[in-house]
Amino acid sequence: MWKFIVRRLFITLPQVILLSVLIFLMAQMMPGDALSGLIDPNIDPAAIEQQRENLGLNNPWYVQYTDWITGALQGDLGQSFRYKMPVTELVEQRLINTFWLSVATLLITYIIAIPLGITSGRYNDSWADQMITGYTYIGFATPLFIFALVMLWVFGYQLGWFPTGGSVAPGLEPGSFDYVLSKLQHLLLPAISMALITTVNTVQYLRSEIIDTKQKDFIITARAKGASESRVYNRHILRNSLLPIAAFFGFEITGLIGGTVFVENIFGYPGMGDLFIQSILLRDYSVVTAVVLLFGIASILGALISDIILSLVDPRIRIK
Amino acid sequence: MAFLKVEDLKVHFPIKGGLFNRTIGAIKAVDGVSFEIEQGKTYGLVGESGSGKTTTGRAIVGLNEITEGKITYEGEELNIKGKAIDPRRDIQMIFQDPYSSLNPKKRVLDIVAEPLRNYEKLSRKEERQRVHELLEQVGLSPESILKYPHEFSGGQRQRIGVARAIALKPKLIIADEPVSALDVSVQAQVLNFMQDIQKELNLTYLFISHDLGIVKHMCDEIGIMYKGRYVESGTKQDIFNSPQHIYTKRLVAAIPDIDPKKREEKKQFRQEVQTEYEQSYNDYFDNEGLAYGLQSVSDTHLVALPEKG
Amino acid sequence: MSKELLEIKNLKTSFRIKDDYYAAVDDVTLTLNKNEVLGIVGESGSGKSALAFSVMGLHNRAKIEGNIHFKDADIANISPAKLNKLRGDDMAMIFQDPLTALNPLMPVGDQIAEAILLHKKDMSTKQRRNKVVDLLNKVGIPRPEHTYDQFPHELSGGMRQRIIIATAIANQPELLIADEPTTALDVTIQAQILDLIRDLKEDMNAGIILITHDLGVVAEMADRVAVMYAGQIVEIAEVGALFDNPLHPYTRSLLNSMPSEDEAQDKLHVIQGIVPSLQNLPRKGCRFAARIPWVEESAHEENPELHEVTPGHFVRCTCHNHFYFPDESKEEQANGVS
Amino acid sequence: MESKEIKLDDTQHVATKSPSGFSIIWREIVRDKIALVSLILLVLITSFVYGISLFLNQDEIVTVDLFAIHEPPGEDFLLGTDYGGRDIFGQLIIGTRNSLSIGILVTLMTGVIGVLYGLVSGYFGGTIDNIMMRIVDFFLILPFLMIVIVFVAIVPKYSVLSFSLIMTAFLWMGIARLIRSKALQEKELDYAQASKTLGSSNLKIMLTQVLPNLSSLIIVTMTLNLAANIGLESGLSFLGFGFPESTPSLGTLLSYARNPQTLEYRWWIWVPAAVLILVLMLSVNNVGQALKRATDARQRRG
Repeated sequence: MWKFIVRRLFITLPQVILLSVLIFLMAQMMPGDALSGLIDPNIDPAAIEQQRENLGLNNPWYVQYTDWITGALQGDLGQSFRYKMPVTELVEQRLINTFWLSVATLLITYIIAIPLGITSGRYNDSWADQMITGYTYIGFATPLFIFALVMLWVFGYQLGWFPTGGSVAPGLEPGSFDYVLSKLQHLLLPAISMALITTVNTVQYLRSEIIDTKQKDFIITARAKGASESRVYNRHILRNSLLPIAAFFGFEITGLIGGTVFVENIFGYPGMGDLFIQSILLRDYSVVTAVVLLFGIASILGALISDIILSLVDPRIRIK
Repeated sequence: MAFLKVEDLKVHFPIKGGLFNRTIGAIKAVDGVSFEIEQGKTYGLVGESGSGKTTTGRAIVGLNEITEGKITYEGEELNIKGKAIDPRRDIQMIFQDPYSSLNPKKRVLDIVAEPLRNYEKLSRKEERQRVHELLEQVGLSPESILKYPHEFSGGQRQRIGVARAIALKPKLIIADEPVSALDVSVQAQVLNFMQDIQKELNLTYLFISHDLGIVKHMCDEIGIMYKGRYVESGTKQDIFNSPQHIYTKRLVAAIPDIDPKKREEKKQFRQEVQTEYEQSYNDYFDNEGLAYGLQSVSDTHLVALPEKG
Repeated sequence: MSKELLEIKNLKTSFRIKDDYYAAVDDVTLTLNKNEVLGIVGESGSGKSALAFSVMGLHNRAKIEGNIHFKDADIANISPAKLNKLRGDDMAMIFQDPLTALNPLMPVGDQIAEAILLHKKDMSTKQRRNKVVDLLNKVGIPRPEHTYDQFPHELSGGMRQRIIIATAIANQPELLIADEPTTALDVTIQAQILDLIRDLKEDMNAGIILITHDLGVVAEMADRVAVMYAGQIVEIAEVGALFDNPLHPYTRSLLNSMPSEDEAQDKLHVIQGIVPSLQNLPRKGCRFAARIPWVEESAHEENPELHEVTPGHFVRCTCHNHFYFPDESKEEQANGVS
Repeated sequence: MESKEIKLDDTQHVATKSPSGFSIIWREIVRDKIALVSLILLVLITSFVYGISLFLNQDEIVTVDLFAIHEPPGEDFLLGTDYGGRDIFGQLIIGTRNSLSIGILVTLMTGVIGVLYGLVSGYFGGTIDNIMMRIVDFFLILPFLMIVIVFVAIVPKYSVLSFSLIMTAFLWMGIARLIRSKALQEKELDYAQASKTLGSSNLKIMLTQVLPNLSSLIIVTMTLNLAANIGLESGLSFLGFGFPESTPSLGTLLSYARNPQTLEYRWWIWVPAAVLILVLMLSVNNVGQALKRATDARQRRG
């Protein structure tokens, strides 16, 4: 197993390097200087060139790349020229907001997916299964941004049950109970909206996994041993079907990133996704570069986690 | 000059592993195999799973790359790396699984005509005519020409496979377990039919099988493989009447006898062989559990034994 | 009560395909005694596995008619709870493919232990583990302590089949059903597994139903043999009687189509036609008639039944009295039978 | 449904694959009422939208009319107007046409690239496959949406064509991966091996033997991808990184709802577009799911 994990890590490293190269190339295509954020990209090209020369930003590309990576490794992601502050500082609070939003979304996703998937798979072709399958079809077909808009319209504006923007009500003291409660209230609607859509994949997967496992020969062996139906389900079918779901966990992160861009934008939730869109619109490219880099690394780590979990739960990989 | 001569054939598959997924070893699927086949004869290659019998056959027809060794067909060397002279017109293969060996999306016409289209420039009419003849030759009605494989039974499918294999009038056919996926009654059908076309077309067979009963019925000469090496080879009489290698004896002893009266006798024989196997294991296998090189015990009979002295 | 362990009466097992029921097992009546091996031979599609699954009560959605008396129960009409008490305890099954029959994500030892746990609830975990190790020893696994914690994919085919057998015999069943136990294995391994089953039988004094397509295996193992064709038993007899004096045209054709020991015979006998699929079974008359068209129609019974020809030797249909191989003359045939 | 639980010993007599896949697909869709309705709906919407848009002038519709700002639905404007006084109904028709067109275009382009890439990778296997799949793995992990947005934002001379190229560049990997794993299985089957011994070249085997056996998978995947691509395009347009201003899309109409006023009080601007996207995606998905059932014997209903 250790061999597998170490080998997997050896794949991760080039992935991160490749990601950084890709982002570096993208940054080169942006006007101004997207790595340091020291130049206003909106002034005319000749002036930009002049400033670059003055700031010593026209070094050969490999020197620029090394400088950027060295800085990034030390936590220096350049300056935001809009906010006139280090990108790292700007990102910090937003990152925390997005982190909590993601945790809430994942939790709700699994809270919905597991019971629905199990019901649907175990009693397939019952009316309950048909209802659940219907839900997954609709969820699968509904774009997240439309659903989020409708949720905001209904629960935010029409019913007024949830706040319609921000991550916390103003004027509350950080750390107080009210503060935490307000935070929770602000992230609940976006999280539920996102979870209700993203969960359908897991439901569908769990359902077909259970139906598949039900037809395996070793289930017949278990019955022949005298195991009752409930034991066959709990010991053999569920266990074998839930393990691959556990491995899905890391990949969910990649999916969440796309979701946060939409959801944070619609709910005005000050997280990374919202920051990303704002920065692009403000042409604050050093921030854009930093956000893409961070999210890229998060995705790579997510895939890594998934593979490691899979190797832990599946003896066929574990023993190799 | 031998019709087909295999000399010291080795087919190794790399084992990938370690941290960088480098080649760290090799599975020696075929590890130094030599034999000759005479034209018009049926040569049986026998072994259990993992013995390398199928790999040997696939190497001859060009489906597996040869690591080392030489295969000569009518005096010409086959499968030289880089430039391969095309033996495929003369050497054809019949596959084990009658279900997966025919493309489910193709009609019988396209399946049987595939080799013709590759090697012979025939007009559509000529091609159809040839396919008709071939189907008749294997005992299928010409109406089958527009049907799809799933409309046939296992035995019929195997015949379509044979029709395809003989389309180019080959001289050597590698038959890889041609009946092991079929029911007993259908087996007989295919075996009989293989014997018929052998006579008709003067074919040579390399008959690969795990079933000694069938091999005994079909083959003139037999080679027995174990873990990529030969343990014994000889005529049918050599192998069945005086098996010399302990592995051959184990194989022969393991075949269930169709006569219930011989049950006790058979069981006793098996026990004797087992005792001999346990006591004299080292006389037959080297440190790695592999067979030794072949020594001849008669003109036709070769057995893998340690060199004397 | 007699010494019969299992008594099957007029069993009919049907499956629903679209809107109709089709009988994969039809009118099967047989008995199994203690310490007896009953071989059931047939080609694919003969219904032999469906029969085994019916006896174990493993069919989920089949319609089962008739009776299967085992101990004090009728498995054809039994509550799930009662069935689960019997299964794995008094009766057990060995499966064809030892790889798929084992849970890939569970150590093999635990899979054997499950069978014990389900029927001997008062055993401690440690006792259970010891018992499993004993069983592994008994089925000839070299390092039982080590093997206990291994997973199926780490074992060879023969070893896996030994695990399946250990699971089946864990609770000393009285009835053991082996469904093609050696089909997926190499010949030398097959011989070992068959020897193992035979030894275990002597040990346990159990009745065994051995299902196979291999006449050789039957000849080696069985005391009595039932030959199945298209869902029905066409012939049933003591093993010696069946191989010495096969009666039903199907049995005779089957034996003739095998390459025999003496090489004299050049051509194998070919049975005409193909085994009919479940949907295409003849609904009445002799089911083998279509494959021996040269035998006059009048030779067959309208509703073929099993007839006791000599004591203990049953044949279905009367056509066996008139059967001959097309390449022999009728007279030769007549002499041969008497 | 009954048949799949049946344990028969003659399973090998049952054909596992049927060659005439199209007739099965058709039968499955007709049997599945929801899929049939979806298909009909799809055909109706498509022909309606493409038909009507022939008579509409895109330039006229996107021209600002300051005398008709935020008109509610009425006689002059069937579905009212937006903040620039532009006719919503016209935008809806043109938008749907544009969204559909780009969805189809991107699906076809990613399909061709993905199928060829996956076929080569799976068929040749070994080191080639290893390298090709590492590349795919890397692309799949990327925060795709963000990278597309960045490219849309920085590409000079942005147009519909560059937009579809950017989408294609980051969307072909999924299908490539799927095709590769199936091709890997297929080429090991005896029929592909047999072709080699019969003298067929690799290219020929790949295209004439293996590819036909992947056709149902390709059709299903492309159908489902079409729905996903329509959703994605409208999503990007919603955020303002899809079609250029002058080319309305369904997402453009929805993006007006980012203004709370519009979201709360002027439903006619965004609700029709939302409904239309939903209907389109549901229909395409339903057809796709029915196709999937038709080609997967285990899930087939009849």
